[in-house]
Amino acid sequence: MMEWANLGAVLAMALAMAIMLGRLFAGPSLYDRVLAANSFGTKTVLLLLIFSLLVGRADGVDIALLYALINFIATIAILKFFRFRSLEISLAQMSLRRAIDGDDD
Amino acid sequence: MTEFDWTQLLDYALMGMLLAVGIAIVRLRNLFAAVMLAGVYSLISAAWFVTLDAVDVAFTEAAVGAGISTVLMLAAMLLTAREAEPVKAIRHWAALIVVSVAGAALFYAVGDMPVYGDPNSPANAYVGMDYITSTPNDIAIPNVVTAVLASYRGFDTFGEVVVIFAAGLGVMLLLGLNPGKKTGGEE
Amino acid sequence: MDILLLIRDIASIALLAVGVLFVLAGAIGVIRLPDFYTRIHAAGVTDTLGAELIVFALMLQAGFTLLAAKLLLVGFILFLTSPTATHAVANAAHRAGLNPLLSRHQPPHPRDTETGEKS
Amino acid sequence: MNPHLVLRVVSKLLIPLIVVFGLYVHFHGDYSPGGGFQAGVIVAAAVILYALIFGIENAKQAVPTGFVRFMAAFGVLLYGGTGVATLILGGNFLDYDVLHPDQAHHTGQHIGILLVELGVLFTVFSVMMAIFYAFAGRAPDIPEGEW
Repeated sequence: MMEWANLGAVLAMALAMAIMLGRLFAGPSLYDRVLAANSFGTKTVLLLLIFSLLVGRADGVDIALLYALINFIATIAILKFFRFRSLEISLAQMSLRRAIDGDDD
Repeated sequence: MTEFDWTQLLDYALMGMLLAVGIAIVRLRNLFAAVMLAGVYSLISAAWFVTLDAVDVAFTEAAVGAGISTVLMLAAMLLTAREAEPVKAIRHWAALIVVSVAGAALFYAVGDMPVYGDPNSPANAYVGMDYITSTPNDIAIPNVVTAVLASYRGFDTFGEVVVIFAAGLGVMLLLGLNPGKKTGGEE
Repeated sequence: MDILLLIRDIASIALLAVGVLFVLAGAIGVIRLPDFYTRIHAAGVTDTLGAELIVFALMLQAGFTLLAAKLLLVGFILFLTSPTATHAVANAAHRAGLNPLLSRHQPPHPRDTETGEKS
Repeated sequence: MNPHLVLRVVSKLLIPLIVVFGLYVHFHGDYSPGGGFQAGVIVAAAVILYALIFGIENAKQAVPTGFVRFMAAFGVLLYGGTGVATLILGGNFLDYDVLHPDQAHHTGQHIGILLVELGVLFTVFSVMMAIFYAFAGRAPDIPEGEW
């Protein structure tokens, strides 16, 4: 009985991942994509957890733990590096503007 | 052994998602989204490696593919364009022909592949089985992958470390570790 | 003893079912809702709650083992990172000037009311 | 007020956790998946998270570039040095059994694998940090309010 419940949960997670993938492809703005990617990572973590208990191999939990950490770092990196480019400012323009403004923080 | 193994449904789902993500990466023009999808691709393939019981590979894929390489590619993209250049249609057709021929050859070869997990396949039968049987006596650690990497194939791993070091050395020599300090005043 | 095991199984299945329901509802919300700020409601809130419920269900299955401790750690990390990442995405979108989809009353965007150093 | 207060607090909690997890992956590599390579990447990811949130200049104070340069070479040296040590002790190159007299439990193998993987960890960590510094350090650091 427990196995069937876990199996159903694993397949439901796969379904949720597929739905997230739809938003990841469609997402009009990049922030929709970031949101979908982050949520996708959370669902992958859950899938790995349930799967490793389903088949009784504890190694999957270590990988899920790593995912939960790595996913956060990747999300922060995308946000940080995207904001810079979202204003259509090139690198040279930005350094020029900062030189004119003289704000050096 | 006639009962249907329901967990293979998960394998099919993951492989289908891999295919969809691969096609989407090719179709996308926005490089930020492409890098993000490459990270998602690594995530799915690592999950798939877990279902195939290749946990060490999954660990590396998760740490390197989904984490570090995404960050490093984004950091490198700060210095380049954010949109891909459109490619001429004729080059698409040439690529399609090459890919079709290579894919047909691979499909032809699939017939000769051993069944997944077959203990009598050449990869598993001789040296692989030897490692598995002799690791508890020779090395006495439970993780065979670590035993093979660090002890049996220590030379190979040494070579890999030197390759990584050479790659880092190349980056350090070409770009420098403190680029802001030297060029900051000139710009 | 068997009764206890049965109760544990039933509790685990119930938690798992509720968690999966939350996660699926969030997924459907992300694909169906009209704009970014409503989607982030669907994804951020349900992900955290659903994930915690599923982790607790799995901890019930694992019993008092090292596995349960690792699951607790995963739950703790998800509990920290999931809302934080959602907050960061929403914050970044807001600062980038992504406007929410409003019906009639369109208040000025907060960035326009700031001291106009961004012209 | 700092625009990234939540991020700062949470990542201050997370960064030590990531480093400890990386060390767990390294020292538990004999028993569970993982090893020096993965551990190096994970520890580098922790420092990169610090650099993303607190700025690259602060990260360069925590992990100086000289340290990165030294550790990249030191890892290779540690790996090769383990091999030379086994040569001097009378075994083959990278034959760890001679490192410890306890032949019955293969303690020498344990020590050798840990040392060798430690070399891998140092090299991988420093090379990842070097690549990150080289690429992300070239663009002007994105100020607090801009992202």
